[in-house]
Amino acid sequence: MTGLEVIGLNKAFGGLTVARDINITLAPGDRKALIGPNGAGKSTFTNLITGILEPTSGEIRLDGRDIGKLSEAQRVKAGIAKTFQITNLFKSLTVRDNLRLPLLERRGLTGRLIRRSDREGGVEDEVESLLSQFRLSDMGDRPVERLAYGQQRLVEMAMTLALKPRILILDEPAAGVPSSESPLIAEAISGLPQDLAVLVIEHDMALVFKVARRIVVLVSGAILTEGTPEEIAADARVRDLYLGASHG
Amino acid sequence: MKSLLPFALMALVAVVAFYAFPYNLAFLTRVVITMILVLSLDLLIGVTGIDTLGQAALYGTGAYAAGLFAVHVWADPVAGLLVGGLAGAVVAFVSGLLLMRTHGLTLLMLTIAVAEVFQELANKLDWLTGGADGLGGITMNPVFGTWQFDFIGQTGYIYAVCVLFIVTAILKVVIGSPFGLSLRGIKDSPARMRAIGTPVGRRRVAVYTLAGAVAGIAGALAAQSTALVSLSVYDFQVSAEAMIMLILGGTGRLWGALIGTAVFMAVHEVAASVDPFNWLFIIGFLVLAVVYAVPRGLIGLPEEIRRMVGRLK
Amino acid sequence: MNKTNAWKLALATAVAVGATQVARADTIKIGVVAPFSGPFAIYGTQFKNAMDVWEAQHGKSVAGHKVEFIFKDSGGPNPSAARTATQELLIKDRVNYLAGYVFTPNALAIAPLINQSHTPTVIWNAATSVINAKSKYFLRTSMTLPQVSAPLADWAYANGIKTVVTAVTDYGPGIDAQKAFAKEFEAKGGKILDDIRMPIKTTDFGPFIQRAKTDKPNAIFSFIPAGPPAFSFVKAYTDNGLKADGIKLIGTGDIDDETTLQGLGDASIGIITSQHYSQAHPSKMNQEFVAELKKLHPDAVANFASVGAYDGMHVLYRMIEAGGKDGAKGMKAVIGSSWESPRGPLTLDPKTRTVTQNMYIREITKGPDGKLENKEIETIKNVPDVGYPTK
Amino acid sequence: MNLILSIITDGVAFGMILFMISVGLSVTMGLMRVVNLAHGGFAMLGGALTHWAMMQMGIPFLPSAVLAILAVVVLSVPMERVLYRPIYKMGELPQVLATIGITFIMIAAISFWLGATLMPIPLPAVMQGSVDLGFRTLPTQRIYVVVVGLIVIGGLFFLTERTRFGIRLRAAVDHPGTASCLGIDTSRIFSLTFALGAGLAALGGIMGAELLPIDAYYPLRYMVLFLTVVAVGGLGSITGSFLAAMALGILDTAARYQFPEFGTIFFYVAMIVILGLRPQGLLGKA
Repeated sequence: MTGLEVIGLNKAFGGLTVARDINITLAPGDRKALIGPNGAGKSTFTNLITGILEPTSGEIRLDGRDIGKLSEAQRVKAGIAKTFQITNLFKSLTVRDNLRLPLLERRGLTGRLIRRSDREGGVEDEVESLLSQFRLSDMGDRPVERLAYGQQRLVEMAMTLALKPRILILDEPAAGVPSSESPLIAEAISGLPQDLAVLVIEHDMALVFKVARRIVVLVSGAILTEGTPEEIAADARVRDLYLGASHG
Repeated sequence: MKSLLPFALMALVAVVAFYAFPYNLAFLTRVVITMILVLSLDLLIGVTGIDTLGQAALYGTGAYAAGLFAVHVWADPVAGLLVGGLAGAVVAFVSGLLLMRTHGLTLLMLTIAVAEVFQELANKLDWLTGGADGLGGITMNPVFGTWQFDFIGQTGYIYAVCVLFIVTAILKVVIGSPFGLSLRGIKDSPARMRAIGTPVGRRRVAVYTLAGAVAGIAGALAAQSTALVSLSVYDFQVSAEAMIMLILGGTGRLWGALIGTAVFMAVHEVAASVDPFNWLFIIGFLVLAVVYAVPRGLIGLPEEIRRMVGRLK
Repeated sequence: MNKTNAWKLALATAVAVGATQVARADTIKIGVVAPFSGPFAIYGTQFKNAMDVWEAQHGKSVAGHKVEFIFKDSGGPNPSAARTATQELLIKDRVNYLAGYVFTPNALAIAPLINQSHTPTVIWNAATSVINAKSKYFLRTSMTLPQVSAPLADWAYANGIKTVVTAVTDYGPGIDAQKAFAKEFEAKGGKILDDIRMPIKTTDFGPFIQRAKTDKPNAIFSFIPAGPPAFSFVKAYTDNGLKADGIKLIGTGDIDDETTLQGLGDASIGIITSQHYSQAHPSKMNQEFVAELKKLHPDAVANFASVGAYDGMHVLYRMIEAGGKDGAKGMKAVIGSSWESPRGPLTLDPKTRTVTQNMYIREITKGPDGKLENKEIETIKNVPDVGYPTK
Repeated sequence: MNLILSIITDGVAFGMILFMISVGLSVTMGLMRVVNLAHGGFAMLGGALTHWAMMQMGIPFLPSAVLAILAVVVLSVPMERVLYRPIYKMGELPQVLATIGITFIMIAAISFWLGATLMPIPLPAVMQGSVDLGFRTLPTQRIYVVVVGLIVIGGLFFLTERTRFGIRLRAAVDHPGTASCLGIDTSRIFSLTFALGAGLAALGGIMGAELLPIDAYYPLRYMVLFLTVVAVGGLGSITGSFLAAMALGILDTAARYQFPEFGTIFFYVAMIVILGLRPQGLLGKA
């Protein structure tokens, strides 16, 4: 199939199993959310997909090709990208430079020593279109560290999108964002390209129910259930385990 | 145009220094050579965020390579520079494969260790390097077959200044390039660079190799202008002083490296001639004053002053 | 740049300065390059103190010429700093003579300079034979290592030491000293049981001493440059109780020079070293020298560096007396000349331009004042620089 | 067999000295996240003051040493307040610059005051001479070094494991942010730890003067050696420092016995291998 297929993924640290027989698919156009209580293994799962961790067993396929042995950087080139839980930007660089870096990297230009980094025509066009897509055009030349937090999250998403991924993992895109700025994030997610496969990992249930078409619930490293937002909202086990517990 | 202004200023200072201190050209040449070494360190510490205390390994190898090349192969200065630069790059590349996997204190200590190993090797291989007596017998040909190295050091100074200009210009271009942008990205967040698909480890080795070439060129210049290479080129002191000068001037923008070197060496020279025994007091207080007053280095001084004036208003 | 111009300037500034002037009451400038700061600053201090003694005894002018010294700090073994300092002294300060130089690479680095400027340069310490072969303008009032270590081998063999373990610092001068000693000792019929090379940066010498001990030699011969390592080495010898096992320690005077001698403690009594100078040298001249030193600098001691500088001052003053600013004339007057020094009689050997001098075998004993001293127990007369390269 | 015993005895004695001087550095670097290049300066001050008290004032060894250590501790408190506190938040590079500046001033002050000569510390009669261990003799002083070293590590264990101060100290090292949230007075802990580290350095400087003789340039001469112990041991780990000091002491000693001609190279290659395999040091936190 096209898209991402995770088959029977396991990860153990010594005797501690943190991912147990996980099966997930993510096809173009999907809007899935991964939820679960603290310590359910969401970060581990992301790290396994992006190649920061190596699985104990199981397969990760992209368009039918096994990518389990690829490095982090190689997986990005293959089309898997993720945003960070806590903003992880190039703080001292300007917003434009933050966007240029992934764009240059995607085109394989960051090994170039001679030309100026802000003179690559194709790159500059894309920088400007991303800036306007995320309504950041006014602050393009400001160092990222001087931006409001919500705006930093937008830069974060713009950067990840600049990699032209086919699989996008949004790791808690609204974490730390004041609720007043939260609609900005939902709006940005809705505006993502239609053919993109998106997996949102999020605590903010309002956001999850707004953007996700299917929800996967992870508990103790294993998948408890998967379904539409309505099904999940109706599932008693999920209520008890997650929604009830964390909101109670 | 704006980016050329500092170069014009640099040229002006170089010319003024030439005429203002006609009898101190040997010292000025040493300052210029040290500037090149400190630039190589700025590329690592200031631009890429790789903290190292082992520039002496690269500088010293450049010096010995250029010295040996001049004695045994060809005494042409420019060819010697290239050989020195190449030697520095090779050492940096090979050692970088291990070093660039580490960070922080571990990296500092490993880089020190590499320089120490080289120093001991140079001592052991005394049939080649002259050991503790130093590698002598270096007599350089005229630069481009035209300009003879003269007694008062005019040729040496102009030659070194030209090399400094070329190195600074090249590094400016590199820092402004996509490669340079990726280095600055690595300084801010290596994790994020990995997440956008940059092979950070390889990039670090690449920049270390480049810095090795620059440090090697500085070493080669030192060998040519002193006409003798001794074990002291590998001294911990070489690396440590380069780092002090860089932080003193301010990191990341190359100009800080130049200013820091000039100020440190000038203060040292003046203080040591006023009181050869106790000049270390002066250097110590200078260093402390800079840390507490302008933590970002002398290059941050104008901004700091502006801010203080602003507060007064 | 025009090279002939540069040469003219060089000549004008450095070479021919006042060579034809014979005006009296002029000022003769002498540049002194030595470590005045850093880990080797003790050399600069010793030099300066000895110069003070000389000036107190002989004044600050000679034959109507005022003598002015300009000090330059070379730090440690740093040829590029030494060369820069020397170049400035020659070009900017236009010195007529140079002096000082503690480390071999520093001296070697300036040879090309003085060959061009024809400046007589008196080496007060650097001790590798080959230096003087690099320029005919080098004169040396210190010594060379073969001068010191070979006579010790003769003495050792004659005094019942038949087997020796050599333990020297693993660098050029250490190896030279070891070779000179071993060659002489084996020629006499002695046996070298083991040759230990100790890294320059060694801190704990105990293991070397233990290793030497297992060979049960009559003595350990050692050369380590004066300073903290030499001190720790002798400490390791005395602390490990080798004296009780009948293993003597012999070596060059660097290992027990006067600046560290008192710190070695009573356990060091009986250690034998050879050198050209002991503060306890029993001559009237030396007593006056030491007395004047103590008068000027109560805490100071006299050691090999002190007499290197003191006799260096003698050579400089004699040159000025004979030639004023004319270095060639000055050198002619001093090369081959003999004089009496606090260390004994000296002759500036015309062949090697290093002083031919007496070597003394000294034993650490307790002096009349209750302090440790290097008591001279035997004299080997008029030892030239035997290591000078024969072409 | 004798050889191995010899290597171990010499190595342990050498390692103890490295441990005493370096442990304070490791803890302060781990706790305050400050690259303190001036640490060796406290060892030098301890040695220099002891030398001065004995030679100039005629005070015997033991009281001299105690006074010197106390003086260093007393001096270190205002130094921490005035000079170190502003640099804690500054990042590594300004810290390097500041502490090297402090080192320069310490060196300049001591060489101005006591000159550039070696400053020997004569040992009291009980510590002189050597002891017969059966398979070899060992300088008596080394026995004292080992005993004092063991007391130090025992004391540190008691302090960190059994006292309230220790619990707070460990909390502050492990979770610097949380500790102050929990109402632990971190600034007091910093002061006390810094003073303790300085005092231990002074003790190590005095006890180690036979191997690492005291002179004004001591802090620069042995800076790399002390930092090596800290890096190999792992930042902030007392046990790590101890293991590293012992391992390096024994390795270095073994090299001196077996192949002295490669001594320095061996030491640094060993360090490269250890840190190459364990970049965080033996017991450092990943």
